[in-house]
Amino acid sequence: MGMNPQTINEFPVITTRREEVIAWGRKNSLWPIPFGTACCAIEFMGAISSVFDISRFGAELVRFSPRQCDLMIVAGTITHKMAPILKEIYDQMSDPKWVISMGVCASSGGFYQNYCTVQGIDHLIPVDVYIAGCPPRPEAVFDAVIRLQDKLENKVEGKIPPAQFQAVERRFDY
Amino acid sequence: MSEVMQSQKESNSSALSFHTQKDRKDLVFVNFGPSHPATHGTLRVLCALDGETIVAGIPEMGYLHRGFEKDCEVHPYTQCIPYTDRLNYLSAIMNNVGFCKAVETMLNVEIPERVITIRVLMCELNRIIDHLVCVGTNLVDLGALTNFWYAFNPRESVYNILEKVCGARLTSNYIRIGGLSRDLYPGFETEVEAVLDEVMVGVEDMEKMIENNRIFLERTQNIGVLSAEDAISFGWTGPTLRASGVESDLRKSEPYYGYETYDFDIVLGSAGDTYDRIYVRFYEIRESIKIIRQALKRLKPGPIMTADKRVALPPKEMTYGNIEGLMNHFKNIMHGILPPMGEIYDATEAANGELGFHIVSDGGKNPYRVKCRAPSVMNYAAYQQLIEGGMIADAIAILGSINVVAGELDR
Amino acid sequence: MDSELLQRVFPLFIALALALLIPIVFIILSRFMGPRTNDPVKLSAYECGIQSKGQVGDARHRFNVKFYLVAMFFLIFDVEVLFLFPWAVWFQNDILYGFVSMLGFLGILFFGWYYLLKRGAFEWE
Amino acid sequence: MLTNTELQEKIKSLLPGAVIGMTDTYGIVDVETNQKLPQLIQILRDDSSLKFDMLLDIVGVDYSEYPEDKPERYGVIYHFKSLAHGHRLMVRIYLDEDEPEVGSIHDLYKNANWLEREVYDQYGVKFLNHPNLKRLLNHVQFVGHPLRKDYPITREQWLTETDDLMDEMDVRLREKGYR
Repeated sequence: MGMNPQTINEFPVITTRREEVIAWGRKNSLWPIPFGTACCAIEFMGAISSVFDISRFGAELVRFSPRQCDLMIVAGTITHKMAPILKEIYDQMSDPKWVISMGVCASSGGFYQNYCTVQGIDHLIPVDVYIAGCPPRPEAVFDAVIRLQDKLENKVEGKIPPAQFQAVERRFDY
Repeated sequence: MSEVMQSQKESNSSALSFHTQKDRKDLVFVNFGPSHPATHGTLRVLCALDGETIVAGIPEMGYLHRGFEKDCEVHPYTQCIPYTDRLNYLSAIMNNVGFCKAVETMLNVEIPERVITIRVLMCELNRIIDHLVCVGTNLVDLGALTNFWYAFNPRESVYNILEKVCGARLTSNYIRIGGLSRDLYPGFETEVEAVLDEVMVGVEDMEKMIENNRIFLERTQNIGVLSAEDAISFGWTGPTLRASGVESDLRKSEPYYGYETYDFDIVLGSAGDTYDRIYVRFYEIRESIKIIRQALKRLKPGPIMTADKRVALPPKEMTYGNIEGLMNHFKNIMHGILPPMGEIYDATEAANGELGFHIVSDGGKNPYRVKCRAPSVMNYAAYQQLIEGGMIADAIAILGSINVVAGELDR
Repeated sequence: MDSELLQRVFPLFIALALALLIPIVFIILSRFMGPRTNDPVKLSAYECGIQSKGQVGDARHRFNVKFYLVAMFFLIFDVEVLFLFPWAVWFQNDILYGFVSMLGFLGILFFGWYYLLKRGAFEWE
Repeated sequence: MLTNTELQEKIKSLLPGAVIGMTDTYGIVDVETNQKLPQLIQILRDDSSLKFDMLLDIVGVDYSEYPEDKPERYGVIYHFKSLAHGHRLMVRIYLDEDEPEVGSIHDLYKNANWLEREVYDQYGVKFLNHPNLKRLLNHVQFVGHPLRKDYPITREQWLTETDDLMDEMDVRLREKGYR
């Protein structure tokens, strides 16, 4: 955003690049589709309610149709019976789309290491931000939304770990 | 004149209903599916719709089957308690109490007076927030969005208390076998009093909103009616059964933890429709507030863990003081709690109904088999009979009123 | 079109132009700027997450006639309310004439409404 | 409210040959029966002095690794409660290993349909003349019965395509008179 204070009062114009304007527009209107299945969904409802208000970050309207959303918040355990449904809805979302994996169960299967729980939704869909906690406090959900907003604007110095720490593409061994 | 009009109405309504013989091609098949605002994320019904009325509905469950019973078989008893938190995650402490009470009965452990009072108090507090979430989301599904905040604001203040007491808002993991994990913080009583008034304000606001709101009355009165015999045959317990007019409450019929000494009464509905199920919950919140006020008066200082050596860890000075304390501490930690070999079925009155635990113990550290009798399974089993013949908008109202919590439904 | 009349009507043309311009600009902008991937799964019908392989019905069916009738009733009475707006604006100039004329208009439609009520067209069963 | 001892005598005399053993587990009468289970439960429900009108739960147990040896490998335990009189009852039956099957009681209690499907899903116990014995909790492409002791806990099985439930829908529509 080229905006030097001297010239601002003569001719109030801000010079910027197209991507930054688009990123600024997207950042403040991330409409979430709450893919809530378990306890994290109840905590996400707490995050939506007026005490902790997620609409302070632009994620106001909770839509339930994938066509009108650009941010999918997977809140709760994803079991093997739910996996194709999650994949289907993620595919049906309109671009550009991001995914926040809320809670340990969605991020890594949590303490359900058994025959019927997907050990982390990154087996199914690319995830942008993970939130730890079972269930995470609403402030943790807002931190994830802010972190996603920074990622949107590529202002990610120091927040995203360097390449060698990033998750290697997982191989299924079933 | 009226007969003519009446007969015309019959012919008129038959003229209006276009398809005389039933034909499958006129049905629209719709998935009222797992990811839908009204199905709380994990319930699915395949509906055959003729216009707006549901002709046939096939409910499906199992989308949140997380293997609770298999996990309990590979964890010692104390480590099973966090799993029970996630059964009915709207009222987590009630599941802990249900599980720990079953194990304590098996071990025949004597728990101190203060622990019993705190357990009753915490169970009633959890019953309030369970009913608040159920009624709040049910009214949101009917379109009354403001009730969501009337219900959730007092609930947040209850969560503040729960977080101060046991460290977590939702999954409290507060009860241990033989007692509690930590004592109440000082100033607990005054804060609970303030929160109870806040809950009453929220409940009255909600009731003022819906009491003579014609849309609400039209959409809930005699919608999803279940007669008393059907409710019993479906195994319904709790507020849904009491809404059908059957007086059955474990706290009265098989009292535990001194419930017979508290004075509260059972709330009964009459018609067994969605309206009754919502209002039974409103009045049960008032009964729970009465119980909490009486329990607060009975709170006396005392130990929060039983003195029974098989279950409780010895106090720290004993552990570091002498060898017996150290051995006892070591044995409890390493070998865990060893209930005698045998089977038990123990039930408590949870928010949705009778929450029973059938535990098979083989004398070892891990439970051999734990089966949780979840009231939501019975509520959802009746869903097919409730929605067929009604409109799809009624199906949403009915689903909200039977309060199916996916955690305990699919275990 | 003398200039005085043009003067009064000109804001209307501006509003009309804006109303047409803004959607067209947005459609063109989103066509160029928005990323777009049209794979078959994305374009399939949204069935709450279930892969609908065509056997889940589409809406091209013979429907009960009551839906069509209700739409007709709504249309009639909505247009009736529509005519009330200009009348309400003009109503102050000549109260007696305005009242009597609207009474006639509403009266006719009232008979239609009463006939439908008695005919039982509003019962939704 | 019959006491447990009266309850035991009453049940013994109900259906000769149906009751094998009678114990008392933590205050609840525990009746062991053989394959005459549906008839016994029918009587238990309709008998005026017993009137067990509520089926609380059906629990499957795999006794293969149980230290105390049981007559057969699989146990199915029915929990009953009488709302009128307030007493409770456990009816249990042991089923052998290779093809465990028992008569279905879905026509006596309305929730038995789903509870039996769950026991079939988790343990593979077949319920004879059950209208729709399908998996309830696990997905349709799941192979094996997970709660058996020999099923390893971490063996995951992926689902590629959700069940479209049209087979159940056809049956239901035919019941409703749609061709």
